[in-house]
Amino acid sequence: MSVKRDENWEPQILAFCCNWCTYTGADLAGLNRMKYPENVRVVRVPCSSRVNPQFILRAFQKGCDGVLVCGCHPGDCHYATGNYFTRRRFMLMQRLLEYNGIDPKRFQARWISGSEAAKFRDTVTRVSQEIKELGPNKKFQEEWYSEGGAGNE
Amino acid sequence: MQFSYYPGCSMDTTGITYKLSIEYICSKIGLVLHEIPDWNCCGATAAHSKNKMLALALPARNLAQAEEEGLDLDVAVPCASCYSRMKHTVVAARQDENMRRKLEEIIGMPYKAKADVLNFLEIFSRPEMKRACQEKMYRTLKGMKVACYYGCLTSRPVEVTGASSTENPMEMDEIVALTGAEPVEWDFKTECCGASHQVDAPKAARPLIERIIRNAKANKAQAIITACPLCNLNLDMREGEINKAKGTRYDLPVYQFTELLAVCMGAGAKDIGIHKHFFPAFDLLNEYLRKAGD
Amino acid sequence: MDRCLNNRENAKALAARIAKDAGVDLQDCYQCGKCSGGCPMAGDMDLMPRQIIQYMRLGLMGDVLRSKSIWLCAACHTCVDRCPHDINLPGLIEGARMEAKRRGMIGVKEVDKFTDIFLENVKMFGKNQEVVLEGLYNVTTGHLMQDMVNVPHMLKHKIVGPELNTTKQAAEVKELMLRAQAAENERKRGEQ
Amino acid sequence: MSRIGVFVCHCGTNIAGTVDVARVAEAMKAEPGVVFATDYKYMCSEPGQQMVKDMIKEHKLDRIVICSCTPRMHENTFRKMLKDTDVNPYMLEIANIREQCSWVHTDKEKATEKAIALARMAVAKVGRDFPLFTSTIPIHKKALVIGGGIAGIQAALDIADAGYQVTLLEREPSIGGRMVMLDKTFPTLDCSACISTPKMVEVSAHPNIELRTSCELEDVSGYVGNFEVTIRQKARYVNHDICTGCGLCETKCPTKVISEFNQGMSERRAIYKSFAQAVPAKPVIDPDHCRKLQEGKCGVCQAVCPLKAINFEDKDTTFTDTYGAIIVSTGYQLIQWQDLYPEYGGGRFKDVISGLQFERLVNASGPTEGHILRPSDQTEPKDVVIVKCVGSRDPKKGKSYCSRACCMYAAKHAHQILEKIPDSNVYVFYMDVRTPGKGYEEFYDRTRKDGANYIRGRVAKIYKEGGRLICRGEDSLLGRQVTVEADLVILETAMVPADGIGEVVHKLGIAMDADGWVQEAHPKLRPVETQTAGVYLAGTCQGPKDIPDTVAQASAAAAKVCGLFSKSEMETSPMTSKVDQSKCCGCGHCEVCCPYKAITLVEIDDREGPKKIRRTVASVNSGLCQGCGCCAAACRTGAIDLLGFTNDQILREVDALCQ
Repeated sequence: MSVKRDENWEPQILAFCCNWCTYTGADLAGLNRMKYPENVRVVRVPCSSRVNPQFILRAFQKGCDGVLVCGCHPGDCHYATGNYFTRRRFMLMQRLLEYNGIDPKRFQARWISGSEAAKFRDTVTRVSQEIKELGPNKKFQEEWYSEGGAGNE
Repeated sequence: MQFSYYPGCSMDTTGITYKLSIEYICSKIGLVLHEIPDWNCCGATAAHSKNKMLALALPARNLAQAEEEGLDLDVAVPCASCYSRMKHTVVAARQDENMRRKLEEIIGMPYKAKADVLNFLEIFSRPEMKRACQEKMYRTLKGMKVACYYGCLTSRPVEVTGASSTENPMEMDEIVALTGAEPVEWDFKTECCGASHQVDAPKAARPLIERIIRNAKANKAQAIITACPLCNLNLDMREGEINKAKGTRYDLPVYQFTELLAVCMGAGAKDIGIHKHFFPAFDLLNEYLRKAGD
Repeated sequence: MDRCLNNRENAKALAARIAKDAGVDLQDCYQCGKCSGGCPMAGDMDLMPRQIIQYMRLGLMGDVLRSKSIWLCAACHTCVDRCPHDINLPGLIEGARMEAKRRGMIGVKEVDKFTDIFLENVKMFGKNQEVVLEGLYNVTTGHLMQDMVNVPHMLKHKIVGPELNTTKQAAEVKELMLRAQAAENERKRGEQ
Repeated sequence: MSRIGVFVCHCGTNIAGTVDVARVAEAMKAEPGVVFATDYKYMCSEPGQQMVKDMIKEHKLDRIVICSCTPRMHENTFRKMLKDTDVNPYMLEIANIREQCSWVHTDKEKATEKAIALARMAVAKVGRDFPLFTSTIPIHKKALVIGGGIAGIQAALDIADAGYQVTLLEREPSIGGRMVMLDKTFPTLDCSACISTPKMVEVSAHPNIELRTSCELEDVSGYVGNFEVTIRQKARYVNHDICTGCGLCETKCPTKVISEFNQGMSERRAIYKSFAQAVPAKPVIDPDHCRKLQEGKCGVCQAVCPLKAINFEDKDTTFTDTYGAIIVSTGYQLIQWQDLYPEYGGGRFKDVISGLQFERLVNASGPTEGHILRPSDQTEPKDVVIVKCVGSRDPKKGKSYCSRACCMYAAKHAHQILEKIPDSNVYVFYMDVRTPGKGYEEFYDRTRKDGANYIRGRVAKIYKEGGRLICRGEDSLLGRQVTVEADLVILETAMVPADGIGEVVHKLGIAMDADGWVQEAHPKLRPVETQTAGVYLAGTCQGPKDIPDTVAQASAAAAKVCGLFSKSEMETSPMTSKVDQSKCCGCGHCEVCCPYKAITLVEIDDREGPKKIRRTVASVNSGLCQGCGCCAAACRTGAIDLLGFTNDQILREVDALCQ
C-alpha cells in the first residue's frame, strides 16, 4: 500500500479498555498528570472479553487507523477468566485481519493493570507512533473499494 | 546382551580389579562388550575446567567411532567420570543441532548422537541382567554389611544423568543385595571423594575420604562398595594412609560392586585380582564365603 | 582493605559475562548458604561458595579471581543440586577459573599444573598415562615424594608398569585438541 | 425522538484549564437528539445537581450526558440524583474529559477536539439507552461455614451470636483443626487447647449452630442469598443420637491404628475419638481399619455398647439445604517434606520431626504426656537443632513463599525446649528472622536470652553417625562451614493448602492462585471476599497466616455475612446479559465461556410455521450474571446482549469516535 507522507497527519486510534484494570490504569495516568498523544480514545467496556470482533471491523471500516484491546493481566481478570477468551479471540482476529492485508501492528492487545499508569502511557504512545509510521488505513473503507479495492495495490 | 564398550584410561592400571571382575561376569552370563577400536581419553575433569569445546569433543570422537562400527549399540562406560563426560556430550549434541555439527567439524567424523551412554549400575539394574546374574551365582556373602558408595558423577548433575535420586540412590544397593550382602542405610552415598584433588590438593581433599569412611563405619558397614575406578582407588589407597596419619582404625575394604558379583559366581581371588587392593580385601570376603559354607 | 563499592562497572561487566556463560542470574541468590554448607571442599576455601556470588554481584572480581576457592571446587555439583534457585555455581567457578588463568592469577598452582599435565599427556598419547602424569606432576610441583609409598604395591601387583597404552591415532587426537582450542576461542569471542 | 441534555463540567480549572468547555457544550447542541447543552463550574456539587434536575423539568429531558471526571468517580452520584427525577438512572452516560483528556494533554486545541469527540461518543450511546430497573433477590439468612478449624469456629460463633443460623461443616470426626493440636501459642504462651476447646464446646451448644462433622461438600448451585448446597454425611457407624460417648467401645477395640492427631507418634483404635476433648465427644469407626467392616469378623464394640449405638450397616447419606452465604475456612496442612528433602534423610531418621510433631511431643495430652522424648528411643534430647524454611522460600524443591508463622513458632519451640530440659542446647538455623507482629520481636529477643543459638544459614545436610544426627551447614555470618551434633532435629515446614481444596474451589466456582491458595477478590481492599458474591474467606485457606490473623479474618468474614443478612433482599445490577430467544440457535458457546455458570441451555416450546417444536435456547440467571459480556462477544447470532453495554451502543460509540 502506498503511504502518503503527511507530516501533520494524525492517526485515529481506538482503545477498548476493561473497566477494572486498564480503564482504571488510564484514569491513574490522568491522576498522575502523565502525557500521551491526543489521538488515542478510550471506549469503556466491562471486560476485554466484551469486545465483539464486529466492533473492530467496524472501527477499521469507519476509518480508524489502529485498534487496541486492553484488559487485566492473565490470571487477574475481574471476571476470573474473561481475558483468556480475549487472548484467544485476539489471536484469531489478528490472523484474520492480517490475511485481509491489515498490518498486525494496527490491531494489538495489551494487559495493563489498574496500577500500571506508566505502562498505559508508554503503550499508547508507542502504538500511536507505530501507527503514525504505517500511515492511514484504507482497507475496508468505501473509498478504498470505490478506488478499485485490492486491484489497486 | 551386547554393548559398545569404552573402558577408559584407568581400567588397565588402577581399575584393574574392576576390569577383571567385569570380564569374569561377561564370560559367565554371556554379556558381550565391543570395545571401541581406537578410543582416546574422555578429558576427565581436566578438559572441562580449561576448555568447554574440548570437554565435549574428546568424548565425541569415541562415540563417533562407536557409531562408525555400525553395531547400533548403546555405549557401556565403567568409570563414573568418563560416563559423566560422555553423557554431557550426548546431551549437548542432542539438545543443540549447531553444537552437534560443530563437534563433527572438530573431530573430523560424522556424529549423530544416536547411542545412549550407560554406566554399569544402569546396565546391571536391568531386570534381565539381574536375572542372568542371579542364575549364575552359587556362592553367597550372606550377612556381610556393606555401604554402597555411588560418588557424585553417576548422579549429578541430574539434567545430564537423569538419576532417580541424587542423595539416596538405591540401584547399587539392590544389585549388591543379590549376593546376599546387606547394604546398610548410610548418608554419604553421593558425597564427593575429591577426585583428582586427592593428588593436587591432598590437604584439602583428604578429609572428604575420611568423612565417607567414617560415616560408613558409624552405620555399621564392614566394607565400602564402589562403581568407579577412581572412587575405588581414592578410598582404597587413602584409608591406610589416614589410619597411619591420624591414628584411626578404619578397617573397611573397598570393592567394586562387580567384584562381589564375580566372587559369588565362583571367581577366585586371582581371577579378579582381590590382592591388588591397597587395603587388605581378601580376608573379609573369605570369612563370609566360609560362613556360608563354601 | 577498604572495599569501595562505587564505580565497579568493568568488574561487574566481567561478572555478568561469566554469569551469562554459566546461565546464571546472579540476583536469584538470596545468600541462604546451603551451597557452602554442603560443599565438600569448603573447609579449605578462602571464599565460601555463597560468597563468590555476593562478590561477583558487587563487582569485587579481584577477590574472586585471586581466591583459592575457584581452584579447589571439585565440580561435584552438590551445591547446585540443593540450591533453592538452581544456581549453576560450578559453572560460575569454571568461568572465573578460566578468566583467572588467562590473567595468570593462579590461586592453587598444583591444581592448575595437574590439569595442564593431564591435557599434555592426552595430547601426546591420546590416553592418559597415570605413571607419566604422577611423575611429571611430582617433578614440576616439587612434591617429589608425594604418593611414592604406594609405588612398591603398584609395581608388585602390576597395577602400573613401564609400558604405555596409547591411542594408535594419537596424532588425530592432537589435531582434535587444536581444533577444539580454536573453536573455544571463537566461542569466547562470540560472547564478548 | 430522544431529548438529550448535555452538561459539561469545568471541575474548577481541572478541565476548563485545558479544554474549552463552552465550545464543547456549543458543539453538542448540533448533535442529533440534543435539546439542551451547557457548561458549569462543578456538576457534582449540590447546585450543579439541582441545575440538572431543573433542566430536566424545563426541557423535558429524558437522557443525560455529563462530561466530567471518570465515571468510576461520580457515575453513582449522578444515578442517585436521577432517582428523584422522571429520568431513569440508567439513561445516563458520562464522558471522561478529565482523567482521559484534560489531565493528560497540554495542547488546548487538540484537547478540546478530543473532548468534543468523547462527548459525541457519550451522546451517541445515550441515544440508545433504555430504562433499566434493578431487581431484588431474597436473602436466605443462613450461613454455611466450610471447615471447622479456629477460623471456621470463630466465624460460625460470630454469625450465630448476631442471631443468624449457621451450619458448620467439618470433614473430620471432630472440629478443632490444627490449633487444637498445638501446645502453646506465641507470643503469650497461653495454652492452645485451653483457649480453643471452650470455643469448640460453645459451637456444639449454640442454639443457632448446626454442627456437621464427618461431612463433605457434595454440590453447590444457586447464587448469593440462595445457594443450594448438597452435603454428604459420611457413614460413622455410630449413632450419635444414642451414643453417650462413654468410651467403652474404644477400650475394647482390638485394632490399633497410627494416630493422625498425634502426628503418627501414638496409636488409636479403629473405633475412636480423635482426641480427649473432641467435639462432638463421640466416637466413629474408621472403616479402612475396622476388622468387622474389612473382614466381617470382630464386632466387639457392638457387643459391648450398652446402648446399642453401633451400626455396621451405616451408609453415606446426603442432604440439601439453602444458604444465603458461604464462608470457606478449609485451612492448611504441612508440606510432605520427606519426598522433597532426601538431604535431610527423607524421613529415614525417626528423630527428624516436623514442628507439628514437636507440638504433640511437648503437649501434656500428647504421646509422651508433655515430656520431650525423642521418638527413636524415648530419651530426653540434650542438643536440639531447629531448621527453618523447610519447603518455604525454596522455589526448586518446595514453595517460593514465606510461610509467615514459622519464625515465631521456631522461637517458641526453642523457648519450650530450653525451659523444659535443663542443660539443653538449641541451635536455630535461619535465613532471616521475621517477626512482624505485636510482641513478636520481643519474644524473639527473649528466646535468644533464654540461650538459643541462632545460626544464619540453611542446613545443607543431616546425617547420622552413632545415634547422633549431624547437621551440616554454613554460618554465613562467620563465613564458615559448621556442624552441630543433635539428638533431635525439628523441621519447621511450609504451610500448603489442605488436601481437597481444589474440589471445594471448583464446586463453589471461586479461584485459586498458582500455589492452591484461595484467591481473594482484591488483595488489599476485599481481602475476605471472593469473586463470587456471597462466598467469603477466612483463615489459612487464603494463604499462610498465624492465629491472630486467622481469627481477625474469620471475624471480618462473619461481619461481611452479617452485613449481607441485615437486609432481607438485595438489589442486583440490571446490567446483565439478556437472551433474545427468537434469535438463539442453542449452540451453547455462551454457556461455555460464562465464568459464573449463569447461562444454562433450556428447552422451550416454539413454532416452525404451523408445526409445534421443542427448541434448545440459552437462558441467563440474572442473579448469577455479573455483567462481563463475554457471552455477548461469543454469540454468533447476536441473540445475547449485555444491557448497558449493548452491541448497538458500542457500535454507535465507535461510529461517533471515527467521524
